[in-house]
Amino acid sequence: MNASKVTTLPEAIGTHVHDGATVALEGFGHLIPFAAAHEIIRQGRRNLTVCRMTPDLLTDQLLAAECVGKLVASFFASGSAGSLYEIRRRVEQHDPEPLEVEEYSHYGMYCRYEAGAKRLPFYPLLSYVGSDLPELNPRIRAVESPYGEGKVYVVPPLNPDVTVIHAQRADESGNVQMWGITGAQQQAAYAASRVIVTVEEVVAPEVIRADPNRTLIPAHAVDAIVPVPGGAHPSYAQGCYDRDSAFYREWTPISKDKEAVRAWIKEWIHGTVDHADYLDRIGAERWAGLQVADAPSGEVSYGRRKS
Amino acid sequence: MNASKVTTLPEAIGTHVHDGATVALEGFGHLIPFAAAHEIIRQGRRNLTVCRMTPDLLTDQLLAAECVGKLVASFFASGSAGSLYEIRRRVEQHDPEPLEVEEYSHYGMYCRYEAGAKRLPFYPLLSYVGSDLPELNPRIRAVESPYGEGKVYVVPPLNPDVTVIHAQRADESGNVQMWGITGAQQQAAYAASRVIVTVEEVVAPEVIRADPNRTLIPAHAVDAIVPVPGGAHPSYAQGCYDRDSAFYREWTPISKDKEAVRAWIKEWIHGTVDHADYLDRIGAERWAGLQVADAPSGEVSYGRRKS
Amino acid sequence: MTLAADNPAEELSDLPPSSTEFLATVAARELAGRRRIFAGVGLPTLAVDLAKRTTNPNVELVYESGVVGAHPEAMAEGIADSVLVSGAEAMLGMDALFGYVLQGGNVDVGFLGAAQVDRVGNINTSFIGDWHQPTVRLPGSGGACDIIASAHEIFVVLRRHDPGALPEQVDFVTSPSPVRARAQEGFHQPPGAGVTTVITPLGILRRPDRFGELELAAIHPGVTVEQVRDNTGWDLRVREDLVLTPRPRVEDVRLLREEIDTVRLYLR
Amino acid sequence: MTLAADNPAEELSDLPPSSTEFLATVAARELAGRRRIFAGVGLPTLAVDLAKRTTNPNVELVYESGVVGAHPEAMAEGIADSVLVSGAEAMLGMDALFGYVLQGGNVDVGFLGAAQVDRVGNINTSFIGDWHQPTVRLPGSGGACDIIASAHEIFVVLRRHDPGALPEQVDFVTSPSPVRARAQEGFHQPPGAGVTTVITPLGILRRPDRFGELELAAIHPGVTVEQVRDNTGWDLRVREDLVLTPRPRVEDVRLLREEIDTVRLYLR
Repeated sequence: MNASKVTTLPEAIGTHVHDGATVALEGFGHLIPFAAAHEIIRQGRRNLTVCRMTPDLLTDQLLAAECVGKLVASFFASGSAGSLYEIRRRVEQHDPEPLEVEEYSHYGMYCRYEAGAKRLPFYPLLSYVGSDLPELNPRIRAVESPYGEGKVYVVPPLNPDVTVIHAQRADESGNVQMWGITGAQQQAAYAASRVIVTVEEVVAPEVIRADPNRTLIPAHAVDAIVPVPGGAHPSYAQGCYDRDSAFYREWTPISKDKEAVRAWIKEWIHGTVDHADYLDRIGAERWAGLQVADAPSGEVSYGRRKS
Repeated sequence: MNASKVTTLPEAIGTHVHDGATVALEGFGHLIPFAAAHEIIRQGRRNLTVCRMTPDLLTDQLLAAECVGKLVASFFASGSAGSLYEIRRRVEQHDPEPLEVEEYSHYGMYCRYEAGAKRLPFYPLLSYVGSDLPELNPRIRAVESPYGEGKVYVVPPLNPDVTVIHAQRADESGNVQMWGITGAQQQAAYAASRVIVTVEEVVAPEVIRADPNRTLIPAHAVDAIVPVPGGAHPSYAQGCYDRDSAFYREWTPISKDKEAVRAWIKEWIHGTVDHADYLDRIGAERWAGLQVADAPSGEVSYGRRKS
Repeated sequence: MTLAADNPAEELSDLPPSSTEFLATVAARELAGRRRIFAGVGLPTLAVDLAKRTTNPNVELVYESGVVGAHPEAMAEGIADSVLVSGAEAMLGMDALFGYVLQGGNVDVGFLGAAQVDRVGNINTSFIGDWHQPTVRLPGSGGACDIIASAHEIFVVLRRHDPGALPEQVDFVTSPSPVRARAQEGFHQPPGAGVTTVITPLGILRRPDRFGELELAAIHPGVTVEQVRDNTGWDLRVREDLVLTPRPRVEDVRLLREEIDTVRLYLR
Repeated sequence: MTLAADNPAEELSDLPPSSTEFLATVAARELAGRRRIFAGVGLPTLAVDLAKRTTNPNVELVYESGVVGAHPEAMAEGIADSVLVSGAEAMLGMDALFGYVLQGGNVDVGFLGAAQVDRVGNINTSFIGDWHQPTVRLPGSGGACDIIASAHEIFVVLRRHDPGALPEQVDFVTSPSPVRARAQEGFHQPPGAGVTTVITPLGILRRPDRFGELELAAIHPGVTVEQVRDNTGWDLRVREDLVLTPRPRVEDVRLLREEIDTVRLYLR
């Protein structure tokens, strides 16, 4: 077994996330790395280029906390919960200043991670023909097929300095398993120079190795494993706890009011020492309401050669 | 639930595999669809373009049975078991006639399926710079990066008329689950117009739906599900039975002798009515020697919302 | 109401056509007979749930989050809801979902919301006003620009019907019509037919073919053709076979209110 | 043999350098200190197993079949053996293995067999003789042409050392040296350093840098420099710091025979 990569969140963020860095925080509706983002806010990082397919209210929070210099993304709202007003204030009113945005479609953004993970100079897709997006974002370019079918659009690789994700479990050497919606996490991890993974649970290597097809990110791609139970709240971890949909709904009026967002950051992030403290303040009753019933996957056998 | 796609092997091959078709038979060392290939031989298909990353002795058999007009592949030997002499006779001595071969590296061949599944006109990779393979195979071409990093090689899509694979299990509507080495099966399936999947076991939909992340090929990509226990012999099915390595070793002297191969085809394929008959002739004792001990994966929970 | 006497399930509601419930029931009827539907964020999630319970029990629901063949036990509050995952037939990676399922040509209908749709079916979900300092920053493409390229056809549902939502030309083409794609010469043309159906609070617009323009195909109860034309940003053609949209069944409304959107997330 | 008196485990064997066991033990020593090894078909599979048990217990074994971090309970009979899968740390799809692990730059050593290696480290595993009707149809690239592009360096083991196996130029360049890649102007140059080490039955050849040529760095016991030069297809340079290959330990040979290749699949 390799050396343990288990560390604390302050240590992991302090070591790997620097001012001015390009940071991918991925998790498509599911396993959004909120605890890690909050620690970035606590540590007062500045001028980050934040990459996220769906910025979600995590990005609203990072923006309000003045951590972000640029946003690379493909959807500027929060699923069912509607607008992200901190983003809208920055873009519509340049309040407090304009926000630099580099914008793609979901698949285009995904393909940027894919190209990054594969060290390809570009990645082709069938989208964008006739769209204004290539004019808005000149990083979307065209390539002629050498087989005679005309041009297709391509996107360039995205290679974050650090990718931060949350997962259900990992072993201490850093083999990461997740299930449910897995988004762009594997690609964003392989594309990055450094990878921080917060997990619901650190498990024994035997648990991981009993089901190797469940490993999405092998240890060699991971730099830090941080046990942070509940680390995706208010998003969710399939099989562990559900999305705090009320929290998302409550965010809308907060987000609409510039001062309210800042007060929220002050109280809930700077006012808590860590994620355990944050969850304490969320309260046991609210947390209990997010618990889910067991729905077991069933087992398969990998077999062992008889000697 | 959708209508059942469960059928018999003679019916599936008869309906979907026609003379002159481009047929991908995938399975990378694992889950090689031998039973289906044998049925193709039994039905006397001619002039097939066979696509397989690792032709393995399955292709030696299809060649000797005169089913194959062309081979698209990336490795012309049989792993640890050495040369495939039917291929060598065709290529080295044009005996009984030359074999048309379209040759790639493994990743190049994989990328052809990838482009096929994604309906992309080409797919880039970092291989081939300085290799003679692009001169040998002019379908490997170059594209200039629009981001200024020079040219990279690309391969064209591969869209088989039919892809044939073997898997551990599926439900009757065609959701296919497999574990262990999964090779290019998902890509080859999505790239094809028709897909035949032989399986060790047809299971209830509830078994599949208890672990949706284990589904590699959803029902919408599948045309026929055929229960064929032991259908990968002499290759293996992880957790079900092991590789018949002795069979592979025994193949070498058979393969070396042109007449011996033909006698083998006559006895073991034309001389058996179906795969169950073939396995009967393999014998219970030999089959027992391929059995593996249980090695359970463990379970995870997907969770259920409490109402 | 004579039909209702014969079959109480067919009793018809008196919902206003502008209501979310009305739009959802119209959409569910439009989805009848379609096999594989890629449902976008918002009202489409509600409409496909209703369709699966009524007009199209065998429909296969696909979501950009990677869910294929969803069997949710409760209404999904968004396309990444855990209830779409538990019990699904497959959870695919994003590459497989966008690359193989969608771009591979396996989606029959992409069902999207939008802020603006124009005469030839270009969709804007990005900006109202100037791109560089817009009046409204909309959500952007998400998967929409990818879906329109490869889904066989696109349904759009609009919550408003006025010249702002249905302009002659959208402020920004997020997701292009094949009409506009064709104008980009030398490009590999994506296979999708683009927007074929737009459901609005006033009626249903359809594009008769890949390179055609939207025409009025149905008007909702109590709406006049003139009212629709006045509220559309171009000189809207009216089909000769124009029909009146049937009213939603009371049972559909009950399902929406009492079994599907019990938290009234979509039904505002 | 004085060392052996102090430490029986260090007792040295009298294996002939041409034997598979000798080659495997030399290879295992070369693999010491390397973190992540992509092992090819054949003798490399045997050598990495020995390395994991002796020189490099923490080595991470990667196979093109998708296995990452293998912990086999028995010797693998090939790169797709079920024993590599059971208990592995990860089973990745082929795209992740070739695309992210390999092409992404995460492999330290690609360890390959070959039929021919030439002066600058081009590898031939495709054809002996004319491509169109070859004397011998070899296995072809498999993953080799992909591995040489992206693994940090390549080790090759040859079962023969003669001008046929080590020609001035290979009959066919399956897997190109960076020397030959550089000659293809205008191409994005793949990051791999190419072949750095060739282990043969006579000695060890090394390329001192990315664009250099193979030089004799070690000779095996009982082999002379002249013998190596006479059996090499070009005027082979001899390094000033030429060393004598240490004999395999008796314990290594015992491991190979009694614990690893008990079925004598590789040890022929």
